[in-house]
Amino acid sequence: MATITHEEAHVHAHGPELQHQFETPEQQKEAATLGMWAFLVTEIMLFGGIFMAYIVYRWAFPEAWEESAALLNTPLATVNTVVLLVSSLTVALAVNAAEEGNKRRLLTMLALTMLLGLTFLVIKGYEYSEKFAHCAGAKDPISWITGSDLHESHECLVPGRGFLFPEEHGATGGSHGAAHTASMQSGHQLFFLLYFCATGLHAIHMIIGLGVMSAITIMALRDRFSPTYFTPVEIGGLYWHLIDIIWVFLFPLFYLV
Amino acid sequence: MRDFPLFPEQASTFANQVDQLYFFLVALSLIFAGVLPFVILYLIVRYHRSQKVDRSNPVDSNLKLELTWTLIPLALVMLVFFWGAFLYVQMRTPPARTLDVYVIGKQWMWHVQHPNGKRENNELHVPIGQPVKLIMTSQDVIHSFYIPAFRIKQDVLPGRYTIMWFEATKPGEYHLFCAEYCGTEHSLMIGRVVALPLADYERWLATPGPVVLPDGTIDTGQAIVAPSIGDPMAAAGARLFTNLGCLGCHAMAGGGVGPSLQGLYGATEKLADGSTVVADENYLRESILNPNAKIVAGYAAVMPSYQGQISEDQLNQLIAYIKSLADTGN
Amino acid sequence: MSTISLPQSSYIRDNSRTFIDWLKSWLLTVDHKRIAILYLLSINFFFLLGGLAATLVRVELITPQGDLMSSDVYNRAFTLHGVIMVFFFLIPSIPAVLGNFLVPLMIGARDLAFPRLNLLSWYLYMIGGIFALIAAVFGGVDTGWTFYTPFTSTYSNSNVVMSITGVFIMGFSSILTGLNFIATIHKMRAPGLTWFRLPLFIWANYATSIIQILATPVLGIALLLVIVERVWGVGIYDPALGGDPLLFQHLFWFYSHPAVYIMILPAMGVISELISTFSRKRIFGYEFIAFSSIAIAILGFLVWGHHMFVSSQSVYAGLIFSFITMLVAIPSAIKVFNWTATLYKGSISYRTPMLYALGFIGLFVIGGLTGIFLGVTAVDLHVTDTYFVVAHFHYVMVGGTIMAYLGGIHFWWPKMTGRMYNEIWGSIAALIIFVGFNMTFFPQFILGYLGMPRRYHVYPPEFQILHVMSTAGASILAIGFIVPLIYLAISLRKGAIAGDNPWGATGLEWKTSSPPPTFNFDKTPIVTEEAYAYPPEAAERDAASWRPGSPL
Amino acid sequence: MAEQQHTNAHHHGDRHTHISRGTYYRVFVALMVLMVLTVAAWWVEKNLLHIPGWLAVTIAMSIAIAKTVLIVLYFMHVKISSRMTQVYAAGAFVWLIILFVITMGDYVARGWPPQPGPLP
Repeated sequence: MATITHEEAHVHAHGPELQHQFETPEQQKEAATLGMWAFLVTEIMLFGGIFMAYIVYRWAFPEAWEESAALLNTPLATVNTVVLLVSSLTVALAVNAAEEGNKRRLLTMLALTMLLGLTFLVIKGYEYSEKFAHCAGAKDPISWITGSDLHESHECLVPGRGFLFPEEHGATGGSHGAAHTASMQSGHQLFFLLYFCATGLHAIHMIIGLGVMSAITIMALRDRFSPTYFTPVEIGGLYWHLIDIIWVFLFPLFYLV
Repeated sequence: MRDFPLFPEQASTFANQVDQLYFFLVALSLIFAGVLPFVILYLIVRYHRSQKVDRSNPVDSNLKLELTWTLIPLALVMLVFFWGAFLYVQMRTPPARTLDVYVIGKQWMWHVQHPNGKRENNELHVPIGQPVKLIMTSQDVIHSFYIPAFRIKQDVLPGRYTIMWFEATKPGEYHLFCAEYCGTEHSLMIGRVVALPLADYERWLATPGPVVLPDGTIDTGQAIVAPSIGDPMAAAGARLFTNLGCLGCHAMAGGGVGPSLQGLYGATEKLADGSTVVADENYLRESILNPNAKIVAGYAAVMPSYQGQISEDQLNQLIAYIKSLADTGN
Repeated sequence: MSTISLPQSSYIRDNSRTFIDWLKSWLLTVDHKRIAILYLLSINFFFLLGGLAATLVRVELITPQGDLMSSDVYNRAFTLHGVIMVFFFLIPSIPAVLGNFLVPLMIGARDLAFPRLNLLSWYLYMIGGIFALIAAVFGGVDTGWTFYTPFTSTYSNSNVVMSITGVFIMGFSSILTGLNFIATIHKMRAPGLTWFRLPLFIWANYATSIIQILATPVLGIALLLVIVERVWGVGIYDPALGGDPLLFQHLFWFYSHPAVYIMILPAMGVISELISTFSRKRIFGYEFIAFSSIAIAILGFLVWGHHMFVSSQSVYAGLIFSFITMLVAIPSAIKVFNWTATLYKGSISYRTPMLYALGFIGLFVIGGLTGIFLGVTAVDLHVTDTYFVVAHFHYVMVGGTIMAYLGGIHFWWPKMTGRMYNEIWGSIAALIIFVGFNMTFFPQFILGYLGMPRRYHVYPPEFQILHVMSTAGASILAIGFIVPLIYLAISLRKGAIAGDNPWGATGLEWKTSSPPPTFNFDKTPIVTEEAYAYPPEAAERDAASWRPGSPL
Repeated sequence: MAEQQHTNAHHHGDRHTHISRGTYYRVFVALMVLMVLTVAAWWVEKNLLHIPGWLAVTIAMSIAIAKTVLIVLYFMHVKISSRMTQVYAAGAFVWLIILFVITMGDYVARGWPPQPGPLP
């Protein structure tokens, strides 16, 4: 029986990036790509459940959907869409740079991507804080933080016991008190619940994506990549693009009703 | 000796039909599950390694054989599918003329109200030889109304009506179970179904008796009227209709702020968005609790919601009343 | 390799000097075989725990009154049984233990494609399990393993969030196992090992993995929304707040019906291996068995609504789901017939794994046929949510999955440990389990048709005799599950040295030493023949070599 | 090691094909155009002419799907990936559609909120 294990043999034959269980770098790369795609399938189905709930409730409460979507901040979301699409381009260019072995460009693109990702999260955070500020009775997040300009709340779009859909946007008009029971608002509340769940889950993915990008940047700084080995950049890029695709659907579904 | 049944009683028109299909399935199963083990036993004994038998030319595939044991089971399952499907559609389609009984499920009891206003808890009296339709809803979680002797079961959901129908054939007392797990005392959410000849049923209907209402109050003196005369559930609904001021908008002659309810039940309504809807119990329920979900064409969305203002019980009465308007309208 | 002693180096042995080093070498291992052993230990622990809960339930049901425990305790006991057995035993059992151990060995790879993900998946499983255990210890859950809303989301006063979190985390463990197998089976097969040379166990695990990655996330999101609803009091499933309880059932069964195939498909894979080996014959209709696995995986996604025939789902949907359910029966039938045909002209030996395999066929046939009863809409209206359903899925899950799991454990035990177990005790235990199982669950079919609803703590007295029979059977079954634990543990020390290939089986896993070295093969094997490549005269030769006194 | 080459090599012919930077820029421009289109469509139907809801949803979803196809094919390299990757990428969407179509089929036929079909 041979005494040299495969691992030792492989470390000599190939670079250190080839893990012991693989025969060739191509095999390792293909396995990683396929594995990542299998994971992306999972991610798509994860959001699929939320989209399923969205379809059911939009079909059940079409008016509530239209009235609620009017209260979301579409201009900010449009900016966010642009930000994400640009970040998708920079990621694609980062993979391209890695493929060509251009470390400088790779690092620039990675940095740009992370910057755009952060921008997205900041804008998203502002959007969220607007909603929370209204619940707290403030006009906008800044007056909420400074504590000035507090007044009686007439709008709270955060689902929960305090949820209050503003009357002037409701189809019923303001004369009937009974029209504002929980049930009347259920469609509106479901819209905002799904809005927070879907965009929140998306934001969590974005944060994970930023973590992945930072790890890849560190690896790039340590010269771990070469034109023959850049699998982490590639599969990290796949993950980032998926986040982008999900936003491509969230944007028209929530903001452009 | 305690009785030790191995087969449930057949007490509805469905029971025999379901049992026939069941026995057919059992027979099919016996052909497979009864014969296949013997084939296997034969093979493992005959071809045990200690047996000197002919093992030459073993086969490891045979398309004809594969097709045989694909297509024959396929034909058989298609047969039972269509058999079951026809029966299922029948079991889910109540006939036009039924005796309507309203059922409310709550943790952990069944509350039943008959058309004449007679109420009962954890019991259901029904006449035999008469199709009975149960219009069921739940106050809390999902329950399931199950009468094994009738071979019928239907989940009872909060927030909507589900419908189940049957025709009892044999006088007697049968089990009534809640079949969908509904919390701590799920297994105590049981009762009995009493099937009576029509005359006995009518006599029973006319007997007043105290009953605990779903909201916990005790109703001692029920207004019981002979079933042939009138419809006190509808009468209670009519009172409610007046007291809530519904008549102010829904004038019987039409021309009010809201559409007339005369002859509404069972009719097809044209809605503001161009679609149509059949006015059944669930539509009436929704229109009372969430009036703006479906606006009848030509009317404005001005009706307030009565969600939280009336109980399931009162809702049942209102619906019984609106249904009675259809009867006179015809 | 000699058959006198265990090999000098194997995945079990290591040269750690201190206990801490040894512990680390196991808990931080990335070797698929060691992870499989970790899974084996933890899954069996959960199996015993679930079994304990089942014992409580069965003992309570001896009498029609609720005299042993309160209804609250009873509800918690059957929920614990369901959650543990479904999510922490059945779903991971065969893929995570046997699959983990065997997939790389069978395809001639050194490890799975992502060894670290594999370890992570075990840790996720353990974390999920710990959540479920904490929920059980601090009061338990009373929702049933199906977590139906709005009871779960609004009304239940138990540790729902904790348990659901556990199941959610376990789901990711299952997903990671699935995607690992997919990448491994696609990309890491040994040279010459084409798809149609793969053992059927691999096909079955591949089909299972597809279900795992496609279905599990939907359960995840459905449960996540239950948590959101409970914690924030918003109504996504509660009709009082505009939600729809049936949406939960749709999302839940979109996962949980395919999950049934996550449990049974790998079991079918195991049975294919066992039947072929102990008949000394190439399996009959290889392609049909292989494709029927894939067909089951795909069709299994289209039938979830047959759990909802009485839920007030539309009649049209009910008919369509019923129709497709009938179609799923066909690939399962194909498998059973092909296994039977494999026996013809074989040289059959009654070793313990084969006894389990034969038991599997018998029980699975009953489980599968009663599945047709439940798929036929009109009959389902009567028997759904009764003991008929309970009996049906226990025939499939216990009679199917657990029989195959035990059969597989016995079959590959010599490969995992290098030692043989006691054959006589093995056969006795297999027979005890078979008899005990039928005694436990056959009466439940009769109970179910009589109308005994499931999840009942007290029941009408006329059902008592059948319940007592069932409990009597369950105690025999329990003994049957304890016996293997004992003789398998003893075999670790005292068992005969097995050698590389004690069964004379084909397949790459038997070409390496027992237990295998860390990287499985000293030299990557090159495959030149199909699976189960027994020569045509293999059965004859095997029978000719039989002498009185050789193993049966 | 030479004889241990991986066998699953049916796509080795195109594995070195590669998408040029020019293509990335062109795809990006197309994405931006599509994004402007979808926002414009929304603005038009809000402010200028009223079109039925289903048509608006169809427009918005078609544009989203077009964007997704572009991203998946070019940015995610599925166009030049192995057949298996393509199958998995497509499979995810097929399964989503199964989930949506069957579940919504039930809702539409059942009517929820209540809206009875011919079989009550």
